[in-house]
Amino acid sequence: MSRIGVFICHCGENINGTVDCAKVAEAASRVPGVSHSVDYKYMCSDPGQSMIKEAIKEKKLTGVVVGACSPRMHEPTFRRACAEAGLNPYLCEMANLREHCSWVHEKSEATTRKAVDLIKSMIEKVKLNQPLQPIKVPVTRAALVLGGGIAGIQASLDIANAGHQVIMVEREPSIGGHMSQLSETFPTLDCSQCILTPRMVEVAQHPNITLHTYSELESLEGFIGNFKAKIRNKARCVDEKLCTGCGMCAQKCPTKKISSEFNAGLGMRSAIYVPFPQAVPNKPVIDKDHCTFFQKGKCKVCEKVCPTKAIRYDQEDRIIDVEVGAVVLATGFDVLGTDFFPEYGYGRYKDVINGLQFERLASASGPTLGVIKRPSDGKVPETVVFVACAGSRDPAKGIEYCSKICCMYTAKHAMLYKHKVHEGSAYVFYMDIRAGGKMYDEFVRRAIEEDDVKYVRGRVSRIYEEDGKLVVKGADTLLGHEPLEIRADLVVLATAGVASSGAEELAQKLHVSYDSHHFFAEAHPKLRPVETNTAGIFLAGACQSPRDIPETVSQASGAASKVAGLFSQEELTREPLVAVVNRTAPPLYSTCTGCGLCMPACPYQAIEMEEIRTRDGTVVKVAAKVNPGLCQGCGTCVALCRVKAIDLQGYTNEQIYAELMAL
Amino acid sequence: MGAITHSRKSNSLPALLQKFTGVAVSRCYQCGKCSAGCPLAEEMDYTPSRILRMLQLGLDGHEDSILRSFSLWVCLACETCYARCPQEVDIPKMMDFLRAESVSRKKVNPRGRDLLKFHQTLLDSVRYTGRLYEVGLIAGYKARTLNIFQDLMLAPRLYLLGKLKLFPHFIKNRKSLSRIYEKTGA
Amino acid sequence: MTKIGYYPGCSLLGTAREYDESLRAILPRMGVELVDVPDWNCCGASSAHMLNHELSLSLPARILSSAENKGITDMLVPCAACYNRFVMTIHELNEDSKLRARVADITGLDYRGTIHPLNILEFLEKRTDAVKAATALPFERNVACYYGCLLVRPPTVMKFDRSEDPRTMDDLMSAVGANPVDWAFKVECCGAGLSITSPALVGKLSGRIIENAVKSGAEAIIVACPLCHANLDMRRSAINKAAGKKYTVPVLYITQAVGLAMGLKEKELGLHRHLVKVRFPADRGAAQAPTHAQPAADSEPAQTEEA
Amino acid sequence: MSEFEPKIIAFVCNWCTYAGADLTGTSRIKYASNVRIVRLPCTGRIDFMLLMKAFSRGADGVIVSGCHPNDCHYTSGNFHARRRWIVFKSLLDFMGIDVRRIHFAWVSAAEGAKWAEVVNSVVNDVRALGPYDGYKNLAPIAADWRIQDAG
Ligand SMILES: Cc1cc2nc3c(=O)[nH]c(=O)nc-3n(C[C@H](O)[C@H](O)[C@H](O)COP(=O)(O)OP(=O)(O)OC[C@H]3O[C@@H](n4cnc5c(N)ncnc54)[C@H](O)[C@@H]3O)c2cc1C
Ligand SMILES: Cc1cc2nc3c(=O)[nH]c(=O)nc-3n(C[C@H](O)[C@H](O)[C@H](O)COP(=O)(O)OP(=O)(O)OC[C@H]3O[C@@H](n4cnc5c(N)ncnc54)[C@H](O)[C@@H]3O)c2cc1C
Ligand code: SF4
Ligand code: SF4
Ligand code: SF4
Ligand code: SF4
Ligand code: SF4
Ligand code: SF4
Ligand code: SF4
Ligand code: SF4
Repeated sequence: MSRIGVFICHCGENINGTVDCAKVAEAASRVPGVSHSVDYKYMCSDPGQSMIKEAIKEKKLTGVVVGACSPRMHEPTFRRACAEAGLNPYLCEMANLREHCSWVHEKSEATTRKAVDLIKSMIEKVKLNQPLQPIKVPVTRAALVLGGGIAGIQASLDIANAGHQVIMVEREPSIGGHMSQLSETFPTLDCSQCILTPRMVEVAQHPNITLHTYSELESLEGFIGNFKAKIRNKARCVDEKLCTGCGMCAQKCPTKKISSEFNAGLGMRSAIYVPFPQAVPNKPVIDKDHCTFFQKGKCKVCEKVCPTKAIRYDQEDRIIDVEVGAVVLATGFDVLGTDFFPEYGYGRYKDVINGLQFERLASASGPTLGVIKRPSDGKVPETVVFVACAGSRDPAKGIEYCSKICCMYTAKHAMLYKHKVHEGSAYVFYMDIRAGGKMYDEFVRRAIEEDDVKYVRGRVSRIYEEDGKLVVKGADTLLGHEPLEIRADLVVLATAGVASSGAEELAQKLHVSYDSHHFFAEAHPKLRPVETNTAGIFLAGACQSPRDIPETVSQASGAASKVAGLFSQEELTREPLVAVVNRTAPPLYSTCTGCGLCMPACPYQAIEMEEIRTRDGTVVKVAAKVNPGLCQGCGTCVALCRVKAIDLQGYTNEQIYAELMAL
Repeated sequence: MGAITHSRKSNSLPALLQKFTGVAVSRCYQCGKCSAGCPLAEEMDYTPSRILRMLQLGLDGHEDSILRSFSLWVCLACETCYARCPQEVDIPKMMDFLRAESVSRKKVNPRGRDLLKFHQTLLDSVRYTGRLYEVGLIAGYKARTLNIFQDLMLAPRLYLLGKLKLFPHFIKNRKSLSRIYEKTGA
Repeated sequence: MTKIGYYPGCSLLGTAREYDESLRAILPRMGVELVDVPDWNCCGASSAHMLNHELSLSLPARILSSAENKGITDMLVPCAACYNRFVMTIHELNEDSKLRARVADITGLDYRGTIHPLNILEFLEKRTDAVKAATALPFERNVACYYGCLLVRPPTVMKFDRSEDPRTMDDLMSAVGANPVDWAFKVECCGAGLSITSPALVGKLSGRIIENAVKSGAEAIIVACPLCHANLDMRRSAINKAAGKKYTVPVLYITQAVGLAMGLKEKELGLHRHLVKVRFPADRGAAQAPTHAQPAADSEPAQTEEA
Repeated sequence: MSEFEPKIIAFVCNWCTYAGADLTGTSRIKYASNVRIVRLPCTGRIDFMLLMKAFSRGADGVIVSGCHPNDCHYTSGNFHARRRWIVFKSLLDFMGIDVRRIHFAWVSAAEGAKWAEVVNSVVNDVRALGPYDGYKNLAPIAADWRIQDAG
């Protein structure tokens, strides 16, 4: 027979003002199985807690119900008190008499009756509560960082500097991400490469960081603290250990007319190449799709010229297994190409470029050595039109969200252009100027006031070529909505920032949620911005939504500190509110029929099928089994199981039925 | 301009527009792209985005100005605006509605009357013959607008080229057309 | 012979006679026979659409229903304006069952939704091979293919080609040996509906189209719509007046251009009915493609001077 | 005789609606006291038997409320709940329970006021429907909690 203790809290007048607490306590005392029932002014106060502890000891209570505020507020408090008195904390439940009763109803009989109902139902529930032990899982103190942009770099360095191992995976031949392509950066106009390359080198040299470039994640299994990852090292066709990065191969490779990804299509590279001179690692890869030897079976010039004999045409992809305790997703973003825009020519006009291409034109290390020249004929443009929100905030054809970074980089572009071509005219077509950030609006004002950039409020309807000029038809809504035509030499579209290609597949591989635009979803938009809903997987940078460098770096450090916090523990403890499949004595072993329905329904892949064997090893039955490390306790499987073989600890069928029966 | 009135009353122009066509003026975020691409914007007294703005704001006199505007009549339903509007505001549909409203409230712009007559003449021709009778159309239109000389030079040449027929085509089942006209109240 | 439904529309019996003539002239080469929609009426053109929504749906619905009753499934509609009205009507009727019932009540006919209107470009595109095979005198000219608004807009409903830079007609013209120029006004509005009421305005709008075509090196403008043709051809004097220039570039229906490539005679194709004489600069054609040098010279002098 | 006061059982998820109802409390927004909240981890935990039990215990109406679509704490539990609802509906019909006695809602942790509205409107609706007296018929069915719910 249970011996339940009931403790009704007045919360000063907060509860007692509307609910007759004494009456509730009295009613509770008459419920079978209740051996102690009191009311008190402030249950959470020290004397209140002592009351509970003493009652547990004196009356040898087998369960405790506290009728007070929301369990979301004080459940931990009272469970701790129970534990201190030697009662398993999971034998304590709270009835919400304040938020769900006294604060929301008038003082009346009915309100007190409701309070009694709430208490009674918790008494019935707690009678069926089982003592539970928190789940302990070990932690592998190594982190997997996916993506080697500034987000991945920052997160890796922070984690590595905290003394933990980092395995960094970057799918391109070099780390650096988009930041390595930028010319100068707002709002300070410092040179992007100058601040980035030292960090890249630091990553390469850090004793705690293992770098896998030209690699991708093959699969990820396991759970927080205990992930197993497979990484595919794509064949570079170059022996990295032998290669000294001398560059002879790229210089001599006869296949040179390949559009350079790093230069956003504005420059050329060879078939064996290093994406850019400051690349980390500074080791080339052979682009098999373009290499003459791989395509036609002849050439091998690189092999001949390589002084260290590092070329390996027969190299194959390698799969590497690693074990990690946490994952940081930092796979960044992409921008739309100009061919996305029908009314701006479907990418047909060479002198309509996107923002990244402009960065390359303005970069001292770019294809024009930083001189702004238009792609079609290499002339310095006299009039440049910048089009903001290209593809962004365009539910019809593009994406409905604001890409956040383009207002700022457009102001920067216009400014850089004016700094380089003093006599030129720069126009910016915009809808709103979004420049929230330290020194951001000042930056935009500088472009307008000091550099004479003309901001036109309106969208561009169409761009076409006529007489060697690009005719830009827009509207100035501040000038009475009349159409406006500007004949430009160069048009720069601030194209929308979108999820990096392959983000959706990656999210599915990792079982993290993502939004309809394939950006990874944070656990809570305000309070858990660097966590995903999957424990142990964290987010950094533009893979969550487009963002600028300062924000990316702060988030990366945030994610790193979460990882470091995780790794500071010997073992992880988790609430034991997980599903279990019942196990009965032979001959049944379990009422589970092995139908397997629960398996695909579990959002966390926590359920597997297990063979139950007799002592001599013969399989007698296949039954479901829940991995308590993975189970998050949602209960979906329980609702689904037709024979009710699977149940959720803390919310078992019988507990809830009992609770209902008392209501 | 007057003060902001609460024009979101159920009989306000935007409310009626939404009710009968589904076009919600609040969707328009005033980017001006429609006006920028409209081939006839220069001929209009209010460009499409401006009409939308006036509908959104609903200041005293705005509705009247819109219904009396020439824009309604010069818009050709070329659909350029709608094809490019990022917010998918169906401006041609809106124009159709406003035009009909302008006719029924007798607020047709003086310069729009010619166009109205043209369309009416054409529909008359279809009503009585079942098809479009071009000579009749031109003659009827010119008569209605007293614009006799406008195309005087062109018609005989078209006739010589075999492009104009002096007698109309009649379809057989003209009753079925009368029915359509009656039932649609045209 | 494949039989296919045919809705000529009013223009093709009148001002656009040559469109009908040239279409009928090239059909045998493609093994197609036309079946007229019985007792068809006018689709209501833009006028119904401008003034009375229900009328603008009921007039086309009557046609669609009568065609369906005749067992027509594919219906060729050469006039882009009529085609647009049909597609829009079908779209609206399919979207809204109440409206569909209302329209059925108005017309007294049941629209079942089994009919599929085809525009001239879709029709020809499906038969590109036949067109190619029948090409005898490659049409070796720089042409500007002009689509106008009605074939492509609104894109969500028309779902035909790329709305801002369609290519079907360009591909067809390439197939008959022409060189389609890359130009910027393929889908710009010519001012169609204002043709009769405001010729000056049409002059301005159509003038820009002609100007860009000529600048891009076009020797001919190819169209697929009687309204486009009317504005670019019949309104040439207004255009020239607005531009202060004398544009002589001829405007051909795609069926006429295809017909010329098939070696058909000027008269069969109704080229003599144009106000702007169909004449090509002699130099290039004469020097490089003697076979095709003479389509204009061969013919009897057109009765009209360019306006 | 005073007006009939229906008894409403609300099954809510811990993360969104339970917290939302807490907020109703902290905001001191008043609502009808006819409702009893049962806390569950997720609406995905709700099966047909829970609803049956509630009705068999004399509930006149049931509210099921959880996170908005895409906001589910467990990524997809609320979708499961929704999907299962379709099956529930036909079963309810079969059992002779008016489907209007069950109300689905989305109330997030920030929607304290909305929770009050939901409760009040359901109480009013069910009050209009009158008491549910078919529970006696349900008792034998509900007694066997291993019944298949066909979900
Ligand atoms: C035109 C332009 C101008 C800009 N100018 C500025 C500026 O002036 N100032 C400023 O603060 N910000 C600027 N930004 C924003 C800045 O580029 C971003 O904030 C920054 O690059 C985000 O870094 P990231 O590491 O999150 O993403 P990224 O830079 O995109 O890096 C992601 C990395 O992950 C890799 N990756 C992707 N998928 C995988 C995968 N599946 N597996 C392994 N690796 C993968 C990619 O190859 C890449 O190296 C600009 C952006 C643009 C487009
Ligand atoms: C009107 C308004 C509406 C807002 N709405 C939203 C919203 O809807 N969504 C949103 O995301 N954000 C919103 N914000 C922004 C949000 O309030 C801030 O982002 C957030 O409060 C910042 O938190 P903080 O801890 O950095 O600073 P604060 O909230 O300012 O906290 C700083 C704390 O430090 C204490 N303190 C100050 N000096 C000292 C000292 N010398 N020693 C010790 N303690 C000190 C202060 O007393 C205070 O408690 C809003 C802000 C305002 C003003
Ligand atoms: S336990 Fe909760 S209800 Fe009681 S006094 Fe503390 S805060 Fe108030
Ligand atoms: S030539 Fe050989 S050593 Fe030099 S960069 Fe190429 S592969 Fe490396
Ligand atoms: S083998 Fe390939 S990579 Fe090497 S030099 Fe030849 S083309 Fe270049
Ligand atoms: S940041 Fe500026 S340019 Fe970019 S989408 Fe937002 S408003 Fe448009
Ligand atoms: S636990 Fe239930 S649902 Fe899962 S396999 Fe067993 S019987 Fe099937
Ligand atoms: S309770 Fe949820 S997370 Fe746990 S096993 Fe069941 S479905 Fe999976
Ligand atoms: S294009 Fe659309 S959103 Fe922009 S002003 Fe016009 S109607 Fe409004
Ligand atoms: S439909 Fe009317 S308003 Fe829209 S672009 Fe064409 S003419 Fe202008």
